Amino acid sequence: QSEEPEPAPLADGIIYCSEGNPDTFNPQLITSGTTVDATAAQLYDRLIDYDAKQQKFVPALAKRWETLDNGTRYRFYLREGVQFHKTDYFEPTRELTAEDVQFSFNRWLDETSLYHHVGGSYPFFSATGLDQLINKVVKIDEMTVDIVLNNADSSFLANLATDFAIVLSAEYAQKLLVAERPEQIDSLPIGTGPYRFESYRKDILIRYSRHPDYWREGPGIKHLVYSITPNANKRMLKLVTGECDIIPYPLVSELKALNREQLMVTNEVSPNVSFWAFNTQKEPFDDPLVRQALSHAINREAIIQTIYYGNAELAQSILPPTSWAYDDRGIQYQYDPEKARRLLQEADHSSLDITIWAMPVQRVYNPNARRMAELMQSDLAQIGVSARIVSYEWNTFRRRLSRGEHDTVLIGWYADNADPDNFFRPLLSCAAVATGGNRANWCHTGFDQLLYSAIATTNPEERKALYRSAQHLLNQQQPLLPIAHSKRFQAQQKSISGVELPPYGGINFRLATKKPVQEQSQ
Amino acid sequence: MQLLDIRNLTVEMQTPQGVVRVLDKVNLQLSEGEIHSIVGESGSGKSLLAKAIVGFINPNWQVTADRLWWNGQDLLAMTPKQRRHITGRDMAMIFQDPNAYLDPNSTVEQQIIEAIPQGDVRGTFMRRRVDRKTRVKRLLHRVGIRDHESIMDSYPFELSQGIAQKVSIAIAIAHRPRLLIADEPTTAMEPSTRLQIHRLIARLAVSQQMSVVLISQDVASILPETKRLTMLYCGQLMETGPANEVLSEPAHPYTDSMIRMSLQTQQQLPHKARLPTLPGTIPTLRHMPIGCRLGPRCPYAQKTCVKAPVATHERQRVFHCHFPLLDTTP
Amino acid sequence: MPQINLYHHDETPSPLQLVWKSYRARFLSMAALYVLLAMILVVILSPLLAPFNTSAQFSDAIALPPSWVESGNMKYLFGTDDLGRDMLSRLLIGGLYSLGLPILMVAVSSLIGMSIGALAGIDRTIKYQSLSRLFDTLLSIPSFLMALIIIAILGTGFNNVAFAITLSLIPQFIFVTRNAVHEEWHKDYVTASRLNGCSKAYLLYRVILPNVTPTLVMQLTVSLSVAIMDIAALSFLGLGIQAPTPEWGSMLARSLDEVYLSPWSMVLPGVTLFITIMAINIVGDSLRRALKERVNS
Amino acid sequence: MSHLLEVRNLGKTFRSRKGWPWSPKSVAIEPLSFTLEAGEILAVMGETGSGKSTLAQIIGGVATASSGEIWLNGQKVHSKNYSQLCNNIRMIFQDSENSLNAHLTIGKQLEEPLLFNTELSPAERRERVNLTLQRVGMLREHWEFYPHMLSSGQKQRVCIARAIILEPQIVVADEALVALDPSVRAQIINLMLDLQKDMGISYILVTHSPQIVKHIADKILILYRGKMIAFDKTDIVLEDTQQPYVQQLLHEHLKQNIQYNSDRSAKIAD
Amino acid sequence: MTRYLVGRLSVFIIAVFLLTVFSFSLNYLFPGDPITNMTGVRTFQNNYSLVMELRAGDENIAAQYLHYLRHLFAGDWGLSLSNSTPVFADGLQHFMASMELIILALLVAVIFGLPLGVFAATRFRQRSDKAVISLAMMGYSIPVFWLAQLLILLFAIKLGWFPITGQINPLYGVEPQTGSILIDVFLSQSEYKAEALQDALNHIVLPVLILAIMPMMLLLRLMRNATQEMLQKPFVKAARARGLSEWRVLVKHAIPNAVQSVLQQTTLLFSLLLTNSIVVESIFNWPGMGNWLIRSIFERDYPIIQAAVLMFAFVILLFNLLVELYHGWRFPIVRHEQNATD
Ligand SMILES: Nc1ncnc2c1ncn2[C@@H]1O[C@H](COP(=O)(O)OP(=O)(O)OP(=O)(O)O)[C@@H](O)[C@H]1O
Ligand SMILES: Nc1ncnc2c1ncn2[C@@H]1O[C@H](COP(=O)(O)OP(=O)(O)OP(=O)(O)O)[C@@H](O)[C@H]1O
Ligand SMILES: [Mg+2]
Ligand SMILES: [Mg+2]
Repeated sequence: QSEEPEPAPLADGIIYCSEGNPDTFNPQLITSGTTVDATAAQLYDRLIDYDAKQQKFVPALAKRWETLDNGTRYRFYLREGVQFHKTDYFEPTRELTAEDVQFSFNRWLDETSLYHHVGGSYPFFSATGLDQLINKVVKIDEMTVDIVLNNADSSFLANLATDFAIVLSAEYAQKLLVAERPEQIDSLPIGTGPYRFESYRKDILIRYSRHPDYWREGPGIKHLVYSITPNANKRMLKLVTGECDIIPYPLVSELKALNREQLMVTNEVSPNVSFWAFNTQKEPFDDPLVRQALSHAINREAIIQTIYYGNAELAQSILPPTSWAYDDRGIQYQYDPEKARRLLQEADHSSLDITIWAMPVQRVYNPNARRMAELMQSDLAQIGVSARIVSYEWNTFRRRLSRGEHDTVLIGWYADNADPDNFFRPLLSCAAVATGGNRANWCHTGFDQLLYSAIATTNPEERKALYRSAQHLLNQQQPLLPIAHSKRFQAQQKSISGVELPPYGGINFRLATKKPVQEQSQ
Repeated sequence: MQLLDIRNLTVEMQTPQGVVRVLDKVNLQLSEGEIHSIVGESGSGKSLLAKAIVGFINPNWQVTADRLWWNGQDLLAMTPKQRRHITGRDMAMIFQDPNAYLDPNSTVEQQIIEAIPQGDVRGTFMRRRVDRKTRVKRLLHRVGIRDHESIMDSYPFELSQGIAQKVSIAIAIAHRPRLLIADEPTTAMEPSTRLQIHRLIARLAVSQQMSVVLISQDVASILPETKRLTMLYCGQLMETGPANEVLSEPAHPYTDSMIRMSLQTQQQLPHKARLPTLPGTIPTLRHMPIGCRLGPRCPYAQKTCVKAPVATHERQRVFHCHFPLLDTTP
Repeated sequence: MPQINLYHHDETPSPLQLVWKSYRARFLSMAALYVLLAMILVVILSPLLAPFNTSAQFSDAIALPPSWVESGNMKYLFGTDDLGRDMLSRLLIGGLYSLGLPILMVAVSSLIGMSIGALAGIDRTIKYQSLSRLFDTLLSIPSFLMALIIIAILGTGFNNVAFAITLSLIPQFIFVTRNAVHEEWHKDYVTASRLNGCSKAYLLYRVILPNVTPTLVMQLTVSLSVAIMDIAALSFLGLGIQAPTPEWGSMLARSLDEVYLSPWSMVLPGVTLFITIMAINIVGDSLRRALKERVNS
Repeated sequence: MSHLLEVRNLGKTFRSRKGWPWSPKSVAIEPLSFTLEAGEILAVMGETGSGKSTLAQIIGGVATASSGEIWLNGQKVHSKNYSQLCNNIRMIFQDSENSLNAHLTIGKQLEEPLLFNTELSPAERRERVNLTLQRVGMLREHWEFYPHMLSSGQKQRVCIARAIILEPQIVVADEALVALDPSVRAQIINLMLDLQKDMGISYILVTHSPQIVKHIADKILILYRGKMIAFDKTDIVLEDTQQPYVQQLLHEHLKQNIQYNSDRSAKIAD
Repeated sequence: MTRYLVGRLSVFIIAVFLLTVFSFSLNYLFPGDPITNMTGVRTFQNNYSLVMELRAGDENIAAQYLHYLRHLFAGDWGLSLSNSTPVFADGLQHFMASMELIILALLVAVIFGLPLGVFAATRFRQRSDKAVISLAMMGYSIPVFWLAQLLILLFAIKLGWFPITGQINPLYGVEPQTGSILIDVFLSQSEYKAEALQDALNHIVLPVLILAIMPMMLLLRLMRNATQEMLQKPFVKAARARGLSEWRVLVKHAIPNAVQSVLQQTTLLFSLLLTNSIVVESIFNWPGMGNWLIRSIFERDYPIIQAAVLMFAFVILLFNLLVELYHGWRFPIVRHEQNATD
């Protein structure tokens, strides 16, 4: 049926059916994967990038950098001729300079910065402690910046290469200040990335077009559209009917059953974990015995089979087995309803009424949280715990979650960078309780101690030992039950190429191209 | 030649209780320009007879007749289409409740125009329109409506019963039919309106050279100009003959009691005296007596009445009775 | 009745019996009625009939097709869903929510609506034409929208949904009852009874009620099918009865994710819903037809 | 001595359209007065819309008057006092089809007035109903019948039975004879006359037919657009040649006469 | 007619007035702060006090209502709680999108439903009548969301004829101006207008079809019964007796009168259409009022819920008014009957 050549607008554009609305167009403000997918790699660039294939950091906006003062000062030499986006709401008059870098970092770093309070909080930076780590950002000259740290930190560069450490336009910010519309910086974004912003309609689409003056090799298409499709089934159907070119979190088994030859499904190992977090600041989940009991009650093997269709690995720890700091000590918290019941009795709770909050959206780590909750519901019923499933629209869900309204929640995490620290501090540190990233609201000083010592040293063996004991402690306290490490799937039309799936989250359309089907088959 | 000649018309219908003869061997002759009245109480099959003439009988019912001739042509032998054509051209019918028989959602003008034969108006589009309008006016005048302007634009529900009946007469005579069948056109009307309509029909019969079959329940409400009178009871023909003869010298006991029951003819009855009447009620379809259907109510009935009486011809008159009031011995 | 009839040798059926007689004469009407009654019976007995617990998950029988398919298993007559729960049990128990609950809701709302409607029908204070026109106009807002508003106010959840739909059905009952009673009220036979000095209660229950019964029964069938549709649609949209509860609409909604792997999980609830609604609609339609036949004869 | 029924300045106005408080009122009956004595038949005549039904309805208690009073045997009638009304004034409607409840048996319907206006036991009520049924020429078996099984004449008889079961003094009949067949009409007239003879009932008869009026009415009341333009003994009104309207109403139809050989038919026994 | 018109219009105006009272009271019924529900400005935002003053937040309820009314008619319907966009402007687009769908579905329903109903009536109780009428019964009983799913599987997935979501392929770059996609394509500057129009039509087929089926079946049944009834009426028989052809009798007398009686039941038709449009829009991601309402209920976006309800109710009232006016204008007997009854 697609014999005729497609009309031009369809031939040089790609539709990505994303799973939700972005909260904002500035990834500094949020850790949500949806927002990051929609913005970070498309609109912005970072100082450095991480090349997963070569496993090393590569230059981006900074053409090179050097470490000074025993690792407490980093100097970045900026690339010349980097253009900001030219749109109908902003026309840049200059190229990228050190001022832009300084502004971008000070936005989340410096509380006296005029823009600091515009967006609210900066969860990634506070959870990773980057805002504490960096002392100041110094402009050496027009094209050189220094970042001064309070102490040496082995994860600094890794954090700098994440999707969150992006560079904004200081000139645009200045202009908005004058116009008294500073909040517009996050809704009508200006960056240096391969695509520039065109329009956004909530629940419908985001429209990007190619940045014509991009400083490195740009995309082979003119338009990129995020078609917002929260429903997994609908996303799949749209892929089949050709309304989507690429979809995240496909219903893999369904797609295989459909068996369409113009489609392909790619999968990749991805450092992620899904878990069941207990709100430890609430009765009765403040009692480790209860948490252990509930953990024993869940048949995680069944979950892997029915929810992931076997495309995931049972999680023994919050760290995925691929991580060098992984502690492999056999199966923790075996499915054992008897034991669970016993433990519960020990904790003086023979019957419990709890809520399970289940995400309304699919994520890499959990393709269907609500269904998983249903499974767990019946598991829990066997030990006399009655559970009610709670779900809200995704943004509402997270807002309420960070207010700690939940009893327990099914959620997860995927790593932003290769460092094991990324699994611990954003999720379970005391600092993360404040930013809402700590879904268990679990603050354990001993555990925090371990994490900070692990950060402070650069000796891998030492770090490994520290992380092992952290995992051990976690295992005893059980603020959350790790469930699975899933593969990351993506389904797309075969005509699309060049779409990159960085292992540490996000999606990158920088080199995306679309070829007509016939050409390919020749 | 008779315009309409009906011999032994029988209509049978299927009921859950079996086949019922709703019309039992009815005869009717009608010549050009004649006014013929059919009188009978409810359920006697008067409307059915009228419907049989115009051909609007439920197709599931059995209609048989020795003769059903219109102007020498056999109506029963025709295809429905031919029959409809003849009916539409030569006959017209008006009914008891004129409002129900007028389309509630078209104006009087539209409905009359529809009845005017297409062939009558010629010329250009505009001419035809004007022509039609004048014809409508003329028709309204003819049925005695002077205020044609406002009536033409009215809808049926805006008309009083008398006017509505006049309008339906106007529709009926629009194509100059040779036969007008009036099915109880005045039953539910006030006496003064009834009189008007009666006079109108009589006048039209003369001026348009129409034959008229007038159906009524009551001998009191037949036209004085009536030439012939037919009495029906429960689908059977009781008596037929020249109106003045039948009325002044009824041969059939039923005719006789119908006349006596009508107060109009009972001038000499004392004030508040009991009225003469037939005992009992009209039988329902399901419980028709055999033989002469008047049997159970007839004051003269005897055993022989369980057999249907044969027709007795007496000059112009015909009656079906075993014990006629008229002296038939020659 | 030991008396002998002199004139009529037939029985003396009341008008309602006549309606029933003409209803009974049609095969389709009776078939629909039997289907409906069977459905209701099954729903009432469903806790006994259901072979398994609706939340029991059989990990050895995940997404098993119905038993008539080759790979099916007789143990699970209608197959199992993606979590290994028995479809038959879920459909049966789901009937409690999808058919039983609407019946209950219609019962409650009809009781309330009809009482108010009857009172409004005989009350002479609401006699102004424009006022009643106004009510009629406002009542033309569909019940589904009203249910949505109530849910928006109260939030989702089983009780709220049941309450919302019950409440949203009431106006239709008021409307229909009021009009029917009002219409009858002006008929001569009611006037005659009124002149007999009958009490209002007698007028309402003995005189008017039998005459409006068929209209009300028809409205009951209409409301029932609306209630079933509404609750299923709400659940389908995720605003009604929530997922693990085997309501047919929500079963349908969650089955969409595995249409290709286990098509029966989408077909079965849909077909059940379809048959139920159709049976109710046919019953209502046949009733209307029977009524018309009685009036005509 | 007081009259059986005395109507004083009775008037009725309607709002021409309900719902518009400011809309003009239309007068259905202008204030009129008349009297009726026991055993009399009063005929009310007039063209369509002249207010005959309105008058009948007010006297029958269906509608209330806008002005004026009705006195019965020297007592004032209160329009909503049904028990007073029921025992003295009863009404028969034109449409016998609609004035019977299709869903109740004849017996139940006839029992209704007894139930609410007497203290009879069920057996006594039954007896009374049977008696009344027989009185109007029907059988006790009709107790079990539903209205749809009766002919129109029988229905009208049931209506009359319902009207007389409480042995009232006045029966108001609004065009009760129009829809009947000639033979049935004659039967019903006979029935009404018989009842009057037996029970001394007075009738107020609304009718169009001058023949009936002439035959049975003692007094005639003629309405013209809500005004009473004549009220007197029948023969006086008939002789009155002053008012053309009255003449038109009463006489035009009497002209058309049929010569009828009455000797012959003397054979028919009554 | 004037009296009828005035009567209808005044009823309509009063109904709209009551509607605003209702939607005003919703602000108090919804959880949370009434002023926030009205304006979308949260209590902790710094312009809250200003808004409070503007809306007479601390005066009595009547004053608040008057202010509410003024803002309502000025088109200031507050801001969305979830993304602070003006509700009214947004709502207009959703409104138009819905109307496009609903009106097209209505057209389809009328174009197919009425003639089929007439057809069935002329073949009363014959085989073809029975076939049509059982089909109608089935079409009327099928839950719309299930039907939608089945048709999607058939037409979109199996046959690949139609797309399944949205109004148009977003790559055509048609920005919404009115909300109604066909008009928007027409207004757009795109150089691929023809292709875009075709694509938009392709998108609209399936939702319109699904939305139209139930009303169509309803209309079919109503029309069949009404026509059948009319064919029994004396005036139709009289027309036949006059020798008019069956076709003419049908077209001139039976159908107009049947339409008149069908028009009396349009309330049912609209509520069916609107109810189903909510479901269909959600399934097809059609950016209309229904979709908007459902989403806002999920997000507890009270200003939007209120706006959507207001629009829905207004549409129904307006539809009914228009039908009634047409009814009264085309069929004078309607005016007559309604003036006569009390
Ligand atoms: N459509 C019908 N279905 C069943 N029976 C019918 C039908 N039409 C007429 N009949 C029966 O046929 C008989 C004759 O009916 P018809 O209408 O001719 O009587 P009529 O003399 O015109 O009575 P009326 O004075 O009441 O008009 C009646 O007994 C009637 O019950
Ligand atoms: N309910 C009512 N509302 C308004 N006007 C009414 C009402 N009832 C009667 N009228 C008016 O009162 C007048 C008298 O009506 P009524 O019914 O008494 O006339 P009638 O003499 O019985 O006429 P008919 O001979 O047609 O029965 C008429 O003009 C009528 O329009
Ligand atoms: Mg007749
Ligand atoms: Mg009257």
